[in-house]
Amino acid sequence: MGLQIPAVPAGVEIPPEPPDVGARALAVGARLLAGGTTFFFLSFLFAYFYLRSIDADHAWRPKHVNPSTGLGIAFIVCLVISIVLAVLAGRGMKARRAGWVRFAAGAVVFGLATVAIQCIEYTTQNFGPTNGAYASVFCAWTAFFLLATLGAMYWLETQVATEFRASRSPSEHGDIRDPDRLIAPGLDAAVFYWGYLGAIGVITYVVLYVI
Amino acid sequence: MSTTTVSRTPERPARPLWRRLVGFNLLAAVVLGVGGYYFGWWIGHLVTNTKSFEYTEKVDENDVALLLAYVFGVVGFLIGMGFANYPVQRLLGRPPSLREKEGEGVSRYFGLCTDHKVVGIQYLCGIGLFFFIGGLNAMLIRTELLHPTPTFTGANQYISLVGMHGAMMMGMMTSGILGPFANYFVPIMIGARRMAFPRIEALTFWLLMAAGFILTSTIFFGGFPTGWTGYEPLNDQAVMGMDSYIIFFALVGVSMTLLGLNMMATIITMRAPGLTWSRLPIFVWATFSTSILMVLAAPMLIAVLLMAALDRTVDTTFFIAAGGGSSYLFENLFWFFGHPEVYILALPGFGVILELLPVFARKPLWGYRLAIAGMLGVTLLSFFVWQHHLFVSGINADLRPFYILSTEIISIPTGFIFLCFIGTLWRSRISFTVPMLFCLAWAFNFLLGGLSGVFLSDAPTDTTTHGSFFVMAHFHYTIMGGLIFAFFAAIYYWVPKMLGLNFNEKLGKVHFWLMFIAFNSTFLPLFALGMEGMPRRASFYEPKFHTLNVWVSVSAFVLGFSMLVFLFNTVYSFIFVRQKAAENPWHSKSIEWQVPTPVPVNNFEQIPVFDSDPYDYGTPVPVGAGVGGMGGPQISGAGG
Amino acid sequence: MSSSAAPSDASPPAGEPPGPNHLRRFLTIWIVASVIATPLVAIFLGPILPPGKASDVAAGQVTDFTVTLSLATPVLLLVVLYLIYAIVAFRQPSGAALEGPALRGHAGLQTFWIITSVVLILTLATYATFRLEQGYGAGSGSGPNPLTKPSGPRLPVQVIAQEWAFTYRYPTYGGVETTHLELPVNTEVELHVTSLDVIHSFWAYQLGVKADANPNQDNIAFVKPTKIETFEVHCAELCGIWHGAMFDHGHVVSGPAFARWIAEQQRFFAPVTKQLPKYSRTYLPEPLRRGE
Amino acid sequence: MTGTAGKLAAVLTAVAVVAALIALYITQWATAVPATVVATPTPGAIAAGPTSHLVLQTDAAVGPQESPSHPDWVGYLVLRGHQWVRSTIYQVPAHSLVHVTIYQFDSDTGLRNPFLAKVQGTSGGVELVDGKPLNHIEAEEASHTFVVPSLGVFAPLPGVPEEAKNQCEFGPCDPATMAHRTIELTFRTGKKGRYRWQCFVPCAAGTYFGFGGPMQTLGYMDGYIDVV
Repeated sequence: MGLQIPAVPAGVEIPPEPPDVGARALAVGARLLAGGTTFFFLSFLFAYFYLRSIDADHAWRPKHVNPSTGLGIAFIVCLVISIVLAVLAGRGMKARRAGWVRFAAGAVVFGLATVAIQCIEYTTQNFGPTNGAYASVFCAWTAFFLLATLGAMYWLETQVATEFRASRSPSEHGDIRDPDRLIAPGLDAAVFYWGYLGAIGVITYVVLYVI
Repeated sequence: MSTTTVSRTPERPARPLWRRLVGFNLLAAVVLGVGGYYFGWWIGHLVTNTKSFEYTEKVDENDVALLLAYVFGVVGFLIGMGFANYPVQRLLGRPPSLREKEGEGVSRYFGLCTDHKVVGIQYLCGIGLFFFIGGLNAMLIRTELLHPTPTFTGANQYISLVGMHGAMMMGMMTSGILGPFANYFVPIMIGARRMAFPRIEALTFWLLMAAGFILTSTIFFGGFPTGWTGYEPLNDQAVMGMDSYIIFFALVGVSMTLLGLNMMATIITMRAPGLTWSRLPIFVWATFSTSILMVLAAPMLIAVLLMAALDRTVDTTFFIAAGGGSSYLFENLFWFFGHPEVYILALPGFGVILELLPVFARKPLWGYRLAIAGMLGVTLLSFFVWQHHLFVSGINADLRPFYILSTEIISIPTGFIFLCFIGTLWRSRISFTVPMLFCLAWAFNFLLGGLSGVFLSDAPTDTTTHGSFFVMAHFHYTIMGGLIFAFFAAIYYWVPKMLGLNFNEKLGKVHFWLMFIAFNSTFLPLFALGMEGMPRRASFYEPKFHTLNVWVSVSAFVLGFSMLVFLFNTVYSFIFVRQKAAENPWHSKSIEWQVPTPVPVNNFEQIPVFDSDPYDYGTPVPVGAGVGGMGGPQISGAGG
Repeated sequence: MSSSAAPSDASPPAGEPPGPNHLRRFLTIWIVASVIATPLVAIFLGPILPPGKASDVAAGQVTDFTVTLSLATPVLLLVVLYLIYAIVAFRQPSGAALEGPALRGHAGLQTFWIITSVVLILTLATYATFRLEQGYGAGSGSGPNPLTKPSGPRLPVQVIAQEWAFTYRYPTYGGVETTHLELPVNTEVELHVTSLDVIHSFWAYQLGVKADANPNQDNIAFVKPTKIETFEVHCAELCGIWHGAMFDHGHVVSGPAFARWIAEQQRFFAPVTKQLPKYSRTYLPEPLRRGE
Repeated sequence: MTGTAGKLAAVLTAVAVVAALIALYITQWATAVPATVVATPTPGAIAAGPTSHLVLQTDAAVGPQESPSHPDWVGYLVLRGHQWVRSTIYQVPAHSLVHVTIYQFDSDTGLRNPFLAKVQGTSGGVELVDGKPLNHIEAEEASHTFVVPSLGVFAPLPGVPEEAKNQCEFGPCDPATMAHRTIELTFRTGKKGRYRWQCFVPCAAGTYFGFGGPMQTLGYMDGYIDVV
């Protein structure tokens, strides 16, 4: 249709907002994302208690449906370690300590470990998604939590990778702690989100294994 | 970002054709999308060994294959668009950047563009396309209902049409106002040059387009029988077309969540100096409250649809009683999204109306803070009313009094909006432009919609009205009468700034009067039909309803024709006449009208500083004028 | 208004007399209209409102419709009349570009509006709840164990929905199942609505009964037919291709006629009654899936 | 686009394309239903005797010849002239007796609601199963039903026993050679109008409650009786 195309000179750039705006946007974005994530997993929590209370046709949870407790504990341990490391990384960055990146990398490793453990659980557990409502909730909830974990790990990884690359070729990057580069706020947001998601994960496993 | 653009500037010679075609652009996106589709289809058949027949290699019903095909198709499409570039760069540790390289020329409108103004226009056209597809389905539904038994469409095509119409409108039009107008004008209104997350902004649009095409593609897989609510277990029983619905609505959910997130982040962090919360244009407030609902409600839709998809593919038993599931679970989760959804549709309407009213009444917005309170009140309350959709379902029957109360309480904040409407018109100087006509019509339609809602929120009367044409008429009055009328008001008001061209006003008025009259003559009789006992979504009805149905169908056709008048007006004004629009044709005092037309790529030379809200119209009155003056103590609006 | 009419009437063009007292004028119009219209609605529209008086709950709904409509009438008039008044009285003179008075709100009016709407809404909600607990909502599906039950003997009837037909089972008559629904007049009936497959909704329009039929759920509704007549049965929840065709007629008949009819049904359906599963509040018949 | 003529041409082309797409959408999808089959009038109709005749068969799978897109769906076929076609829209005269012969090639599935094993609404209240008049069948023997609720016609169709020789795998099946049951019934049509008929046996393989796919698609297990 007859659009009035504004004449854009070649390669014009929209001037950036002041860096602190970008930083605040990241922080706010991470918190809103956490809010959305909460409601996403809330529906699984609701499904769990709703179906459990109804127990239709006494098919809520047949006797043999028991995820392995050992793997569950291992999962929680790795999860908590990963979160602690992430928080330490965030602190380190705030304190301008170069060592933060090791913590961040560790957080990613342990985060991926939880994913691996969950996959082992799927292959070894003695029930499938069809064995009653509990099995359905268990498989779906953990699976989607696993996907969310992968997302958070990607986010953390980008910070680590940026740090590595910057430390190798500072010329290209300049000081990555320059707020305009958004590393610090980026890591901050990622750590917040992963911490929040981890908390959801702890709740998930308490509900699915303990209750 | 948009690497698809072609230089028009003499310094750089235009690249050869093959260079323009190769790279990340719509063409690559479509190619990769189709490729991904067939890849997913193949994988799906690989991982499932469903019933197959020696005489045909093709298995005709395979939900796993179709779902994977859609998912891979969408992923391929987005990669082709270039959405993967930045994430991959970050994965490899390239530094994040706040800057966006802007392309030139028309190609910006057909690719990943991070200019919020381009995205706004993309939304306007994309949403328009699917709005007309949904309308076409409505026309077919009404054609069928010309006769008491299915004679025009097949019985199963009929329910598919009902579902496609409903899903298309509820899904695509959720962004009907936020997509085009909030994306385009919110950054300008708050004195910013861009959205907080420009790539996400572009992503929401292309996700929505993919969703729309996926829903349309359901006709190749037998359609879906559930209507837009997708109730289980019928959902689980349906043919492959159901998967189109699931993926469609899930993508819409993702798009909504991201859109809301982006809007909120933008409004919170990027307001220009001096633009305090009490100086924001009311439209920005409406966008903000809508975004809250989008971010919190849409994820539950995604979750419940994923559960449905699992039930259909790997035989989980969320909704199947014999496996420990419950159909109530779906109804609860769906409506926990579904009711906020209807306010996601209504709130932007409020915003547009209250934003336009002062301009054409030449008065400040009356009761600014009351309006904000109304919007936020609706936002909060809409999370506590969902079970009023289930009064007769036997679900927690003892809780009905609570849901009656919460549902009727939500009409209090809605009443605030009406009071602001009334107050703003008081002793105003109305000029009856096309946008203003739509605003006034909105008040009438939404009033009828709201009042008819009282009968539905009252459990005893809901017994008769539930699931009948009454409820259908009710939400068409609130959504079409509320959202779509505001949508057209916004189009006639803002498009001259967006495209720099004027609509033909005569044709605009013809469109309005045709639409307003036909709309009421279509949906008022439906209240009567519902009260007389005609159920929704039925292709068979009793002969005694025949006359009224014919009347309604004919009116509906006129309504459809009014849309064609609008289309004609668009083509005629924008392609043939091309009359330049004035910089500020409505003499608005809002900032988006103070920037030049067309709006420069970076909106402002330097960021503006605000010292008042945009409503300082009118001539001052002595403070403390009596109620007659409706002046009194200045309790709202931090006027300049 | 007198305090503000002449002075605060914003920028009148030269020579225009001070504006009329819009407030008093409009309020008069509105009050007169409401005083006339509301009784008319209550008296003339009320009786013809659905779903009629064929049963106790239906009659109750007619009352509720009337009350709600009467309460809504003044509100409707307020906004509609105001719109018309504004369009007539507050128009921009052609060719002129006048500004209205810069009014931004009125504390008193806003408070008044809030209080009024709160009172109105709470009245409505209280009334609805009261009627519901009185049992006029009993015609809507109230779940497996309703809070309020009508006293006295009740005739239990099970409504079995399936794709795409309703059948009816009378547990107190040897569990006979029938194709059509017949009810004795002036008898309290306890409808147990359930489904064999997807969600349906049993809607007996003239009786003012609507209850969703959910798989594996017993959804109870009470109704006491008070008139001998034929009523329509619809499905009110989209349930698949023949949703619209799930339509039938039921009959309210006299006691003796019902006795004759049910005896006839028992005789006619004897061979299949033997095959029916034992009466229960819900059924989960096999096969869930065929060939899997 | 230069010049009004050019613009006009472009717009008209666009309009033509859209119109063509809409036309395709309506004709090829929205209104695509199986062809109506007229019941054959009985030669020299006797007073009160059958005045028209329908010959149907039910197949476990209608086969690629009848339905390339859904060869494995269960369905009804009808004899038009001397050829089996897949249609479920039958036209019969008003206020007349219609004689229906159904060759039943499918094995039994059983009814979800055994109540529907009762024969209703046929002349004499019976159906002839392999020539033997029955007023009901055993619910678990049911393979399909032929039911026109609005006309009050309920006819359950017993299935072919599992152990029967040369079962028909997919349609069209040949009554002369393949194992089947023959069900005959006669019913009186009411006033003019379009009535739906359907199968009540959960016979749609692999779908929940056996009521998906073919059970919800015209031309397989659902159709119209057009009384004209």
